[in-house]
Amino acid sequence: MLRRRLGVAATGAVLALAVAACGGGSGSSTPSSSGGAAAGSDSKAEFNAALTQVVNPSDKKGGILKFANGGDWDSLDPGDTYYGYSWNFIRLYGRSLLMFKSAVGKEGNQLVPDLAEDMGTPSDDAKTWTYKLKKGIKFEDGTPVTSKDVKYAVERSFDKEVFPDGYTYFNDFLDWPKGYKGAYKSKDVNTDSAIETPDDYTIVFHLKQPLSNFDYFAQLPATIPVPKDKDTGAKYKEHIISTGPYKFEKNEIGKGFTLVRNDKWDPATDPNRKALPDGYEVSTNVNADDIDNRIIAGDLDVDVAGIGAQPAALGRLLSDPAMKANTDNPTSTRLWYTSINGNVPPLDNIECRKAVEYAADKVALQTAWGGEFSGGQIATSMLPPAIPGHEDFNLYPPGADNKGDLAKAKEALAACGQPNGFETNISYRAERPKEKAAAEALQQSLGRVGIKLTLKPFPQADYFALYAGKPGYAKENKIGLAQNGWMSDWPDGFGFLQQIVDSRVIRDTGGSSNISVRDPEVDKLIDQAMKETDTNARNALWTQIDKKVMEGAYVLPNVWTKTLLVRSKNATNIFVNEAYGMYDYLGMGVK
Amino acid sequence: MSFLELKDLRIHFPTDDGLVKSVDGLSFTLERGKTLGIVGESGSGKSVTSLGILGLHKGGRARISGEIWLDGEELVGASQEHVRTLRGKKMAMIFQDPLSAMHPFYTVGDQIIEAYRIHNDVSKKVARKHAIDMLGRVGIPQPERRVDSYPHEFSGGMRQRAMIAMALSCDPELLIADEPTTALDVTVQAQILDLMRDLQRDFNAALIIITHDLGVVAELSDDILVMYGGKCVEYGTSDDIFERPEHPYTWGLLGSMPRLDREPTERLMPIKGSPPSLINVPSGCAFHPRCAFEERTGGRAATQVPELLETEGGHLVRCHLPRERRRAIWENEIKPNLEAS
Amino acid sequence: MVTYIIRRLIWAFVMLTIVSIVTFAIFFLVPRLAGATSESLAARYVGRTASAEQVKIAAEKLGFNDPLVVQYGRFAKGIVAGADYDYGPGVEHCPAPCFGYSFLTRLPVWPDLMDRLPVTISLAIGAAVIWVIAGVATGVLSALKRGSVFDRAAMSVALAGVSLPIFFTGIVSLVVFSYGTPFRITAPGGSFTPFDENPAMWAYNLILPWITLAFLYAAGYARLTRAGMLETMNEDYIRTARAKGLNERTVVVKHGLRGALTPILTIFGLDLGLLLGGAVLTESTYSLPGMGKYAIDAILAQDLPKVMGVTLVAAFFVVFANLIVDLLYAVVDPRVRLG
Amino acid sequence: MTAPMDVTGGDTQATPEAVVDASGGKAIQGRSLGQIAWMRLKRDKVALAGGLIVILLILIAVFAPVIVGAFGQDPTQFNSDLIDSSTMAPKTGTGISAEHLFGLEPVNGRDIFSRVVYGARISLLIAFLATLLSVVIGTLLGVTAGYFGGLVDSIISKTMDVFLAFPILVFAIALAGIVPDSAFGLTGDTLRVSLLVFIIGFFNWPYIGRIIRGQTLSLREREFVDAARSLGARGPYIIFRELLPNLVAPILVYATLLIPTNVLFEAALSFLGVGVRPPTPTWGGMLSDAVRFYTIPHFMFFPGMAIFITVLAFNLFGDGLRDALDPKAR
Repeated sequence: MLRRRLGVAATGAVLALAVAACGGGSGSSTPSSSGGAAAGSDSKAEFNAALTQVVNPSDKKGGILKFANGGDWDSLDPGDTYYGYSWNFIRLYGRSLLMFKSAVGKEGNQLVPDLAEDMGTPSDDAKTWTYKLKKGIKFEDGTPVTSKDVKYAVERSFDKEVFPDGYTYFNDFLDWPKGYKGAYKSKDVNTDSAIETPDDYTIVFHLKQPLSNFDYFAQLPATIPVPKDKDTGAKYKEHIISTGPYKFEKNEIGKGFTLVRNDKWDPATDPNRKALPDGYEVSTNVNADDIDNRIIAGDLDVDVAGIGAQPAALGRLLSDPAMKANTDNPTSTRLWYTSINGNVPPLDNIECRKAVEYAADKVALQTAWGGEFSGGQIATSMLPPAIPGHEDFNLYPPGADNKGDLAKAKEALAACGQPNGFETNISYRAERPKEKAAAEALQQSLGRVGIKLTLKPFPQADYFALYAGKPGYAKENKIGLAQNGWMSDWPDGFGFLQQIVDSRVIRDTGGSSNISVRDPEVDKLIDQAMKETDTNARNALWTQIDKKVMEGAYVLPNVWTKTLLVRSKNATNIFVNEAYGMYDYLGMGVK
Repeated sequence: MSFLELKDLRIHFPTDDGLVKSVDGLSFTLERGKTLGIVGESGSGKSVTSLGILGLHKGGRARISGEIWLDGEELVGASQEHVRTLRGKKMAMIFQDPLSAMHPFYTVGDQIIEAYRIHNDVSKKVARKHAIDMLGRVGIPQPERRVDSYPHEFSGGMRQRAMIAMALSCDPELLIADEPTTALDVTVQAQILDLMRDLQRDFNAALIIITHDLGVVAELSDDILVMYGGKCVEYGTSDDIFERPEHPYTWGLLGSMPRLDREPTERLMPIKGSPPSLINVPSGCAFHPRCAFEERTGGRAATQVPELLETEGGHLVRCHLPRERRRAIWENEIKPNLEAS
Repeated sequence: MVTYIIRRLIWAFVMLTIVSIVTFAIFFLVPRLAGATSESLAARYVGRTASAEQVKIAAEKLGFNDPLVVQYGRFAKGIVAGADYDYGPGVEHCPAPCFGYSFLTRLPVWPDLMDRLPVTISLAIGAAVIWVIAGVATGVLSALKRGSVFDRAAMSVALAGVSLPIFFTGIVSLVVFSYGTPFRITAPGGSFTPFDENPAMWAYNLILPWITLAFLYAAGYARLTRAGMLETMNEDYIRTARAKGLNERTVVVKHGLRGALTPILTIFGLDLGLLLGGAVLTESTYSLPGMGKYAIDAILAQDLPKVMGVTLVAAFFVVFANLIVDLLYAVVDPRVRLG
Repeated sequence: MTAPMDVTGGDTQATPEAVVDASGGKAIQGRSLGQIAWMRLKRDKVALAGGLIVILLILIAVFAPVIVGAFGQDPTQFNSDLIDSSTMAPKTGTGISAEHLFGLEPVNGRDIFSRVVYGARISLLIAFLATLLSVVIGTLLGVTAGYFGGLVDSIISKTMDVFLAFPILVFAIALAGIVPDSAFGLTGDTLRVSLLVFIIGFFNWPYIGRIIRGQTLSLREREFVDAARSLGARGPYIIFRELLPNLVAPILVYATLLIPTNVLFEAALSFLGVGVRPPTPTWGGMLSDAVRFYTIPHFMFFPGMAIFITVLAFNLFGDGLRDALDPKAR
């Protein structure tokens, strides 16, 4: 009750502050920002400022940050969440072995120890990874966190029946005993072959194969400790036991939740978190347009999903220089692209695929995806610029104006033996207006050289399992082109490319995200890259893979996603963390 | 001055199609304790007249002119509110179909109580007792029980009795009964008519009975007024109308009247044609398109509106035919037919 | 009377059963007829990168491999007797009425529904109060002043009102009164505050949807009331009431309106019943977290237990409203006999 | 205030034609119901205006290609060069010009005028066909229930009750959303239109059914039916030769009034994304696209007004028709 009242009082203080800030000369920098030399500049906020520096730096504590989500979390459970924003946000209430540094831009891509004292120590040819845990870290109820809690957390996340939303990295790579079914169904099975805890502060992971970048696994939320006696399985997301600086006060799934300070969190164990605000108010399933308006008006701080300004707000933000100066336009590690399915004649002929590459109007595609600012940067290859290994190259320059090189396209068509073009279908997910717009844009631009496309919308839920991603169906129904998208789980070539260019992930039963890349050479290069322990050599291999895929014209890259984020009027320490491609939620405070 | 006197009453309704002259220059007088029967086909203006006397056209679209004197008060020019206070109290009305004329959602008792309490500042309890009394007086058995019944729970005759009880609840001095028996079957008709005669005697009210059926007024009325096309065409005592009718329309009405004293095999003599339009009233005598004797007027019927003239002793007739001709036609052509055929 | 109610309740039960069977068939039979398999159905409810084996596990877990009759039986049993659910570390009993567990969130549906209900009830009741008052008053005035400027204006507005789709008026109202900062008089939907928490905020957050929804219905009710009043005011018993010497207000209200309102009562009951089951369009336009939004979201996510739950609750309201209306009708109109 | 009168000569009360006709010397019975209705309808200027707009809308739908050929362009044609690629809005704000009368859609620059015109096709086609379906089912079952009574009646009536208890919109969305892209041997627009017609028509029939059942019940007791029956006529004959002709008026009225409801229904389904698939233009679909671009108001204005005008016109005409055919219903 007392806590609750404090919360309300604090909210009042925020409002008062906000009013004062509005009343005071707007545009002038606040005292705290001029005092904080951290960013090395106290210049006025400008467009994209938060990409390279901390905007409104401050160490002031207190206040409540208000977040809103246009949709809802897949799950708040650390073992069951697979959204980028959720991984960004989860650091507020959960500590994994490692974490992405709460820092500006590229620096945010850096892994730093969190529960662990240091980065992982590989042994046995990178098949075994050992982490030492810090001492003095406690759950919100005061129980100390031990390596057993981390082990249990990973074990429970194994059960995809209970946690269907999560990833399967640990399931696939750790050396689990045969027939292991996870913490619930294989209760008394000895799992030391996969995870060992020689003492309370040491945890050892055993892999089936060498993995040079296992540290990225160690930052996954599944390593956030879960106390076994408090675990309620599928219902745990309603009552999560925090290890971070904040814990859940009220949690109404589908509507929102509030976070308050966790007094068992010891800042001494945690150099990464400033924990400035006193709490967070998060509402879910809020109208996306309303989120924009409220952030602009200043009565909301963050669109937690980081989807950026909706088209309606976009015009306003971009046309008003003062408003634009208060926005940032980061590029994320997501690529929207069109799979060109070589199984569907005449696209089995590389020249016909090239014709598609040349004829596409990239500007129209960009507009379809939301334009230069909220759609993305025109993509010329697969690897996004933020991922190491990215190299700028363009094998199919679509004319000087990026609107397609029709002459080249016709040449390619002639070479393919289809001088007058051909007919095929393009699939997209029916629920996604932007995919629809992109498909329509392609329909238009390819039509210019006689390639006639018919739109085939499919339900999102079954898109890969039954339609576009099912080789038999796609071939039978002549789905030559399929709209597709991919976002990296973490910023490296493996995390981005493996699932979408390795032909061995394509299954006859469907469900694969790779729809079109079938190139034995690419597969060979991937195997090489996974074994390569030298980072630079590895990155060079991923560059080569990217080029190889483009040479085969298996995909038509559309855009690397960009979002137009609006900075909160009330928040301090606003900066974009490249690892998430959105504002870093750990650093933010309240003015 | 008479208790009720109408002078040149006109009630006209403007409509999209023209002016409907429902009542067009009607005059008559009526004394306390006397009964006037107004007879005519539907659309002749008789019901409009009665509603006009009650002031129920006020505030509507009707254009009313002329004078209505009730017990020394002129009503046409009086305020709507004033006339309202007279309704139910000084003058009351009994409607044709008691099922539709009583509100289906309220008990009979409630409706009588309501009528009583508008004009009498009494408690509900007193009013209820009065209602039970009234129901008893109109011959409803077990009135204490029936007072709480809804109209649809009554038989037709009982309903009409209840309606009468409601009308009489405030002891009105003028009672207008509009087709009081039309909706009832014959045996019940007779009972209701008897009841009304008895009550009128008891209450010493002036009574107007409006009907299309001469048979109804035959027994009850002192005077009879025959209306056609919004005008009075013949007025006289009951004897005048039944023994010495002079207007061809009245003859028609008599001819179409089923009488208990006739043989069932006898053929009625209906009036040909249908009632006149009240907008484009036929030129001249309104009845002439249907009149069997029209040609005997020498063409005047079609061009000239006949005046309402006294033939003898208060017997008024509106006809172009000379009085002798009319009497001759009645005696020689109509009466024998009516009696013999 | 009692036997009548019992009979009606039995019939209501039969109807709800039929509704549940049809819902079930739509979601399970139609896709199967269109060629879906247990696995392809289950694929919807597992994560983005589920392996074929995971899908198989899910299909088994969700019971898609059983015959449809068995699946329906399980669902029906849950409602009547409750159901058990394995949430991982243990088994939970969900007491009757149990509409099962969401395929997606793995949480029981019933508490969700009970959580959404206050939103829809607030929306429906608030709007109903506005539309009944506004609609009936307008209708009565229009009828009494038939042909007047007021009547014509009111009826034109009313006709426009019933001709405007709510998802259009809703958006326009949001743009004008909520998104457009200069006129921001109300918070748009999405933020529902329970009445017992803060009545002022409750009303503030609902005022736009109330008015929009009420406008649509008020228009219809004004037309209905006007027609009813015109008919009633021509009834013989109104003439009788006037002949008694009643003043005009009593005539209109006690005698006229009383008669005219009866059919409106019927329609009101049914409208309210339908609305309580979820004002689908209003709620999705204003992103109000009520039953209608819940239904849409559940349908789009193909989360069958949620769909079943929300459909049955909605149907329950309709059936229940029907029953109440019939009972009320007998109270209001003494001529009606139940039997 | 209305005066309580039994002869007003008003437009609806009593029998005005009796007042008018007698002077002309014409017999009242000489006029068919249709003639009388047409006479009344002719005087109802508002209803006539509604009827005129309805005819206009039908013409627009039928001649959409011609109209668009003259004043617009292919409704799926992009005009990317007229769109600002950073805001996705038309470069001139609305894009309204002589070539694009209603302006351009954001993102792809499609011609709104052409899309609204083509939208009329889908909207009216579905509304008409769905109404037809409802009327056919509703009339057949309504007449059957009303005429035969007894067990048949109670089965049909209960069925109608069940239908009315369904949360119709929820079901419609569910059904429209669940049917795959090709089914029952149909694909594309043909499938979607048939599906929507089926869904809308199928869920609406009980409304017509109830009315027809009621009318049949009262007609059944009338003399001419007795007469036919006494002459040995059998059920189907009486239904088709005696009852149905007398039900034409209410069927016509309620069908006319059902059309605007169905226009709204289709628009709602399209708005919720379960209508006819893009890029085929529908008004509801355009509106739902326009929601995201509410700062470009002309985008939602034109499809919104198209729905409004269509529904209003049918309502006006339907009301007039009802007044004309059935003066007591008002």
